[in-house]
Amino acid sequence: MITPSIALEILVTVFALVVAPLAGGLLFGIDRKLTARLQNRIGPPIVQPFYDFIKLWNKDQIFANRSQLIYVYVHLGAAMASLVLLVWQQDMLVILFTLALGGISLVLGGFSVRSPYSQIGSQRELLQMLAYEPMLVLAAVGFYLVTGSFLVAAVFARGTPLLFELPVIALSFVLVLGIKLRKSPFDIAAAGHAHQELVRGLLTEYSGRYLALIEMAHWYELLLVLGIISLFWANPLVVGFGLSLLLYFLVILIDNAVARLTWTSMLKITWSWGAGLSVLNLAAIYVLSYLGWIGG
Amino acid sequence: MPNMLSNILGNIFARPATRAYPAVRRPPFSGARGHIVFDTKSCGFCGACSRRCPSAAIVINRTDKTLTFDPFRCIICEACVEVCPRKSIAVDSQYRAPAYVKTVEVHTLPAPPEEAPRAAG
Amino acid sequence: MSARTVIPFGPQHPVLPEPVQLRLTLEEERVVEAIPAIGYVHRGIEKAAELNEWVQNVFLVERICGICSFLHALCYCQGIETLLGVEPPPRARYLRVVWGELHRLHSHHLWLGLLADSFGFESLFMQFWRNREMIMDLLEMTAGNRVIVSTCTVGGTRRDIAQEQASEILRTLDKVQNELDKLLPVISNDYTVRSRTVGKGVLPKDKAIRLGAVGPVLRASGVAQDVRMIGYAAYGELGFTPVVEQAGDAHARLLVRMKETYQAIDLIRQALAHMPEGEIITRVRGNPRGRTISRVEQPRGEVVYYLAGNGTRNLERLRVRTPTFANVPALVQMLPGCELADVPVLVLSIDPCISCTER
Amino acid sequence: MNIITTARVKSPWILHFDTGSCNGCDIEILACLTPLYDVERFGMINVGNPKHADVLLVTGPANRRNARVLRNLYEQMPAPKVVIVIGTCGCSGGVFHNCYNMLGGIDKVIPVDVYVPGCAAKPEAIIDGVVLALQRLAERSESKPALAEALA
Amino acid sequence: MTTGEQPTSALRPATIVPPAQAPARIENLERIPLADLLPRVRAMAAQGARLVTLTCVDMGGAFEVLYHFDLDLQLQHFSAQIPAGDKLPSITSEYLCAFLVENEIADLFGLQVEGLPVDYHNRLMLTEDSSDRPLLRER
Amino acid sequence: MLMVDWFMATTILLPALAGFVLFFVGQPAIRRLTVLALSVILIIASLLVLQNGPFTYSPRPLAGVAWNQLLVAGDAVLVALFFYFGWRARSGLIVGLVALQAALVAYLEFALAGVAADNAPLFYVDHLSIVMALVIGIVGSAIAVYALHYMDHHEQHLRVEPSRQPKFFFSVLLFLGAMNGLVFANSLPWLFFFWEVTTLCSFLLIGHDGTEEAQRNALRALWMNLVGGVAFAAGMILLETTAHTLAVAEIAAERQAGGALLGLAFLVVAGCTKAAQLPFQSWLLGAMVAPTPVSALLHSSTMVKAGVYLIIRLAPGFEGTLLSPLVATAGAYTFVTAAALAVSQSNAKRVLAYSTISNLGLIIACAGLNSALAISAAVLLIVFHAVSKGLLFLGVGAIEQYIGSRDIEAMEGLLRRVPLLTAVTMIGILTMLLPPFGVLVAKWAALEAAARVPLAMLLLVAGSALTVVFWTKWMGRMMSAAPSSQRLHVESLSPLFSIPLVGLAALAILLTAALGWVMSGLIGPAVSDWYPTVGLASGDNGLVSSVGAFPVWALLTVLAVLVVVALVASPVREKSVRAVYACGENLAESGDTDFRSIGDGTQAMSLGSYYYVGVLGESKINRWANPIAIALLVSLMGVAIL
Ligand code: SF4
Ligand code: SF4
Ligand code: SF4
Ligand code: SF4
Ligand code: SF4
Ligand code: SF4
Ligand code: SF4
Ligand code: SF4
Repeated sequence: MITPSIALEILVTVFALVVAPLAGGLLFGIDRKLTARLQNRIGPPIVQPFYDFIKLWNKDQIFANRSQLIYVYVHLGAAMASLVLLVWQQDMLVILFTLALGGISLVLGGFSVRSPYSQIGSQRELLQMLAYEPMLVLAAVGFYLVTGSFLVAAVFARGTPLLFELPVIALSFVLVLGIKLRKSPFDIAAAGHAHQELVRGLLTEYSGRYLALIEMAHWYELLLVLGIISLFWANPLVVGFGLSLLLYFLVILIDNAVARLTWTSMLKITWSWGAGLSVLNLAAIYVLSYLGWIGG
Repeated sequence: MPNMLSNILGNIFARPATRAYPAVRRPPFSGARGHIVFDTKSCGFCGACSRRCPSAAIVINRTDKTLTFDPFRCIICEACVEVCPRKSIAVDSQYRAPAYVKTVEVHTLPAPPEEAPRAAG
Repeated sequence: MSARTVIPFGPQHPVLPEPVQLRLTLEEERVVEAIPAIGYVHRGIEKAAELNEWVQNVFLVERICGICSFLHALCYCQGIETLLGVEPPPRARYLRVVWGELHRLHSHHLWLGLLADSFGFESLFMQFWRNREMIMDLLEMTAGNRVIVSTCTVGGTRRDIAQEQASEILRTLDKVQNELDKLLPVISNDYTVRSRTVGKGVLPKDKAIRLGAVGPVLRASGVAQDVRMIGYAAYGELGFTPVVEQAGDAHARLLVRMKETYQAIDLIRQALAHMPEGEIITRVRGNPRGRTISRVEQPRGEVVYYLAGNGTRNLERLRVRTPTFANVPALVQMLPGCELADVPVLVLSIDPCISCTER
Repeated sequence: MNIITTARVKSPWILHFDTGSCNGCDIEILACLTPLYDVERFGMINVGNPKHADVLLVTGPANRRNARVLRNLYEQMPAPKVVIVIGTCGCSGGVFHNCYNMLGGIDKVIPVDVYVPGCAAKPEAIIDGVVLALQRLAERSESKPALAEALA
Repeated sequence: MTTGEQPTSALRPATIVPPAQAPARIENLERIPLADLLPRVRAMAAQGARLVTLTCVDMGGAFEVLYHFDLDLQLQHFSAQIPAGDKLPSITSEYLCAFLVENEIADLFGLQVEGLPVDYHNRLMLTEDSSDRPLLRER
Repeated sequence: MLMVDWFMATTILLPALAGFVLFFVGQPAIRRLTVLALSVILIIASLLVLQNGPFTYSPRPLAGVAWNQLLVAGDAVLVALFFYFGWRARSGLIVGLVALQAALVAYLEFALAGVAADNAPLFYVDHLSIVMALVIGIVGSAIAVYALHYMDHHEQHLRVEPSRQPKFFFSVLLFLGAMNGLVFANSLPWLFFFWEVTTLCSFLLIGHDGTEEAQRNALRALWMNLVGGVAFAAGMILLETTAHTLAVAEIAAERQAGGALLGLAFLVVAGCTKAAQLPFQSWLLGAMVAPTPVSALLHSSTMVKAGVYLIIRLAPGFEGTLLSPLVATAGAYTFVTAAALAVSQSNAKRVLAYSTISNLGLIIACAGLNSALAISAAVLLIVFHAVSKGLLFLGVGAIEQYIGSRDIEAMEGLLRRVPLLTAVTMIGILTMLLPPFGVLVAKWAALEAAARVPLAMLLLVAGSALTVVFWTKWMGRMMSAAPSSQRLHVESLSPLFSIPLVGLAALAILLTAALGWVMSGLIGPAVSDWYPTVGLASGDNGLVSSVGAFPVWALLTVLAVLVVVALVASPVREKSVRAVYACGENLAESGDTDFRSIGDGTQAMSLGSYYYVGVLGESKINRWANPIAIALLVSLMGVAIL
């Protein structure tokens, strides 16, 4: 039985699934344009990612291994699912788990081919997950400490923005975004567009349609992470979205201002500055809520 | 990072350095070595150019009075220009356009140059 | 313990602009052995130089490498001039310095960009290459071509630099220097740049000499050797001090080249300021006879030509030892122990030019 | 042009390979990627991996050892693809015509679509060459049989 | 900015190659018997000389191999003759860096080198279908 | 009443009895028949228990002898045996520990007369016991069946003559019986008796192969578990003297304090030894020398699960005390440290071992968190971990018999070589690694439960991330295969192998699909027996916790759809296969194992996995990890005194 509320839910879901890649692709287009401008170039048109996508989709399908293809679909599906979960205002941890499912799937895809570059890329992607996963989970814990629930719905139910209580955690998303978007200094597993020793790391053996699907998953993931950042100022959501775009811009800026670091530096930075400071932020909340200064 | 930041932020507000080629074409520098042109009217088919050419791009047939020039072999070094006793060879500052097929120019005494498909090899 | 990884690094690889293979043996990400496999660009130029007439060879040796092509021509011409016993006119010697240093300038810009690219600093790469275009314009303006300038010839130069061109050069160099000033702090101080280069691929002084390293690699290890010190062309008259660094690591090599860009600008300014008027070429007669060694300092270091003539239009033997050829053994020694991520940085730190290595 | 053709023309990803050049043309290709020429304006990026590339830019005459590498790379590129030879020596051997270790032009190893002469080919000429190649790509893309042939 | 110390004494007066009385020849070239090669090379190494390179010349029936060294920008050369069919002793025990050029000589001249640490088996520069021993003079 | 007798007979006595029979009967056919029959009986019995539970039960005296007197006799036999083993091995440590333990038990039994004084029922089968019985019955039987075939091959391989299998199956079956007894026992002394029987069985099984290493490791397992035994006995004495009861149900029913709390702390330490928590992990790792079914048994359904069972069982007794957060921290600490250690292992069984230790740490952490949600997570984890880990061990053991190695490095491309076994093993990993499978659901619940215990939460976060690393790279290793157009050749397995393997694999997936039923039918009641609220319940989409929700079915559906879509959508054309990128020097003929290199020669491409031994190696970590672990256990007791 389809009640109006379920109908609305379906409508919103479909809307999210359609709009997210469009917005994500566009944001990547803007990213490339902006990067070009930072480098004193004109850069590609903003819709360039879509040209790339359509072209890739229509290329001859080649692959090294059939099993590598399955993981692409799981990767994309997980990215979509985690976005839907976010739209449904579900459990933050489950959203992150689903995101991780997609990440693991991509890694497995890289491993499934006997290719040095994709395998080393996968090893490094694992390290990247090791770097950003804790920060994300800590953010979820932060949400919980402030709202008393892991459900995203609780964030919206709360009047005041989370940013006031969780400023450092919000900032740690610069690191998360940087890693997720494969930006310098953390583009160690498969650089976005700069070249590196791993060719294209774990994406080396994917081509054509499969690369396009991975690209699309990337768009969903971008929107997902931006969406999570928006939660730091959920009422009104526009402000949150502005905040997320601001962090996005910061990430692009950093990308152009630094060299790529090695995986050891990445782990050190993310665990000390990212996770470490996030923990301090959480500790502060523990103390404050213990003192009864903030509810939770 | 702060060191680079000032550079890239400066770029954002500056005009891109990009030349709008092909929309806007810069005129070549005077004296640019674009491509080689022959004036067969004055040529004596002496073969000096052919002997000097480091990439064997010119073939002179003295009996037929033909000069065969392979633009896809020429490295535009100007050696032939320098060596030609009759100043029959000159350099044009415009570079040669890319092509789908390689052709050779066959110059004969009175007729204008004609393009012929390049012999294999 | 994990199995060792043995992988091909090249010949086609995005961080290698030229085809060469390093067979890397890794333990996880640590390199335990790196053996080069070359021969992907070997053309046979030394033989072709015997088949060509010696006059034609100027154009051939220029194409041993398109990056410091002028300096190959210079080395060749100086050698032939020795064999023929001719001396180029003074103005030509100064012109040779100008073009030679313009080449160093563009080549170092090129390298600085590529190194930045090798450690993933794309915007830095872009800045250096943007600035490099100013120099490329100077080359095209003065020589008629951007990369293979073909201005050096036996007995002098083929083109002159007119007064207004000289002032254009000076104006442009001011701009180039201004841009370099902006990038110098990034090169020397930026945290990420330092973390990718400082202490990487350390080559101590005695090892550098023993391994036959040349050019910036040698100077970065604290050896004050630069063939320009012997004063060929007009260097003897211009005053010349080599740029030296002590650390012997990738960062030292970076600094040496960065500072040499300033040095090159300075030398061009001096050469233009002191350039005598007059002829640019001495007419040469006869054919080379006897044998000689000619040396020139290229952006990547010392290039050595062995020339032997027998009085005919064809040389008996032309042997070219290029700087990269000399630096490869140092690279092979540098790599073991580094991280896979450092491989591109270290490979680039010797500024490899495979095309001239293999000729 | 239909949307697929448009996308193909607007998104040429390049693989650059040197089979024995002097570097002259290679650095001009690199220059094309940098701010002054910025071919990313046309959606071009240097992917450095045959599996991702649509356009193969080859420089240099074909070195004997490298010919097999070139063949391998060409094989690994998914269709539709075009090959552009940059520089005189890749067109015909050029100044290296009498070098013993060279096979001559690239067309002796793999099929070539566009020849860009010049020693070194100027960045403008390289851009012209890519435009020409894209025209051919578009024609093939529009005429289905030709494309099918290319894909085969 | 970190600056290394910069020696200033390197400036020398202009030494343009003097107009030579043809035929030109190589200065500091010493012909040595092959047996002396390794000891002499060792002595150069002990002095801290840099090995510039080796040059092989086909003299028809024999090879001449020149060893070029550099000591503070001064060149010193040894020349040794190897009859065709004989083997050239490798100097990699003293100068490891010679492995490349020795392999190259083996490759291009077909002159066998003894004691190479990495032997490319005549496939450093050349490949199956390359011409064999291309740098030999046509006789 | 009759049924209850039957229950004790089938679940505890029958396995032990069958074990004794097999000890004396050497015929393989009889052995097979016995084990198969017993397996079926055990499974049916556990299902019957489920259907009839919960209940309490005290058996009538046996031929006039009170059961408690039998217990004293049993204890004496055990002590004698342990003493004999210690003496035979010239191990002063073991002899000392046995003596100490004997003294403590004697003090308890005679001086305090604790056993006799209790009027509480001997057995108390509540929902938690039922869950455990199901795990023992189903997973344990699967392992026993698998062992039938495995041991044949094993002895063939080692050329064991005459067969030592009678002894082996004696220990295995006795083990299963003892485990059932352990989980059903209400009286602590009885529990202790079964506890010590499992110690005995594990000792016999670890030393089974008789090699020097096996002997050494068996003795290590023995003394470490005897340490646990001593702690257990001491705990009982403390409880008897302060709480005046040794009935588990009574101890758990109220919050303990003072000496009783210290007693609980001792029991927790005992649990930690059995669960191989840091610093006692080495016995479990040493147990790897035993034939693989033993490892499977120890890791999935018996032995170590006894340790965590005890702690969960007693958890309500220390709820709200300072002991809780400390237990949570200690468990979480083992969780993260063992996960880190697993990353550095290339021996597949050691990876599994560390993963077990890590997961048990998580279970103990949940027990320490001590809320309804946390306990739900713990029980969930017990169930799902048992199935997946049992499957993994069986898979790895079978793989080892196939390829002759248990090294992960040697498993490269196994999916092509031994597709069925690898696929089954991979299901084991996937169900340990990926959401929305049960283990991950449990992890999710644990994280939500931990969010208010800062240190534990942090450790859990780090441990989860590390867990992803070691599973994924192992799995990647097995999948890594060169492009090939060859058809897969599926190996043929003996049904004695394929049934347990495929059965457990199916179970691992189906249990997740049936998570709602598992939750409401098994785990929910097990928790609500002891906690006022239900921490986790099945909702419309999946599970709902007090602070979040996990839409299990939605995700499971999505996953299934994706795999189907991928299979349908991907082209099969052979000509679509291309050699992998090897920088242009790929040698297509070699199927991507070689490339051209130095001097145009062929060079084998070799790819090693990463282990980060320099950072996470055992010698690096153990240096600081064990002292910290000891400090944590000491503070555990310290806190109890406070
Ligand atoms: S050198 Fe001049 S005159 Fe002689 S053939 Fe060539 S073009 Fe003609
Ligand atoms: S310009 Fe040079 S290459 Fe071209 S034809 Fe003349 S001599 Fe030959
Ligand atoms: S220079 Fe940089 S951008 Fe260009 S091919 Fe090399 S790595 Fe790629
Ligand atoms: S060193 Fe490099 S840049 Fe210089 S000439 Fe040789 S190949 Fe060219
Ligand atoms: S360093 Fe060598 S390979 Fe790289 S761009 Fe320069 S010349 Fe080419
Ligand atoms: S065409 Fe000329 S510049 Fe280009 S690679 Fe060949 S020789 Fe070099
Ligand atoms: S069936 Fe398989 S496992 Fe059993 S003995 Fe034969 S090979 Fe071994
Ligand atoms: S390889 Fe396996 S079957 Fe053989 S002895 Fe070892 S454990 Fe037993």
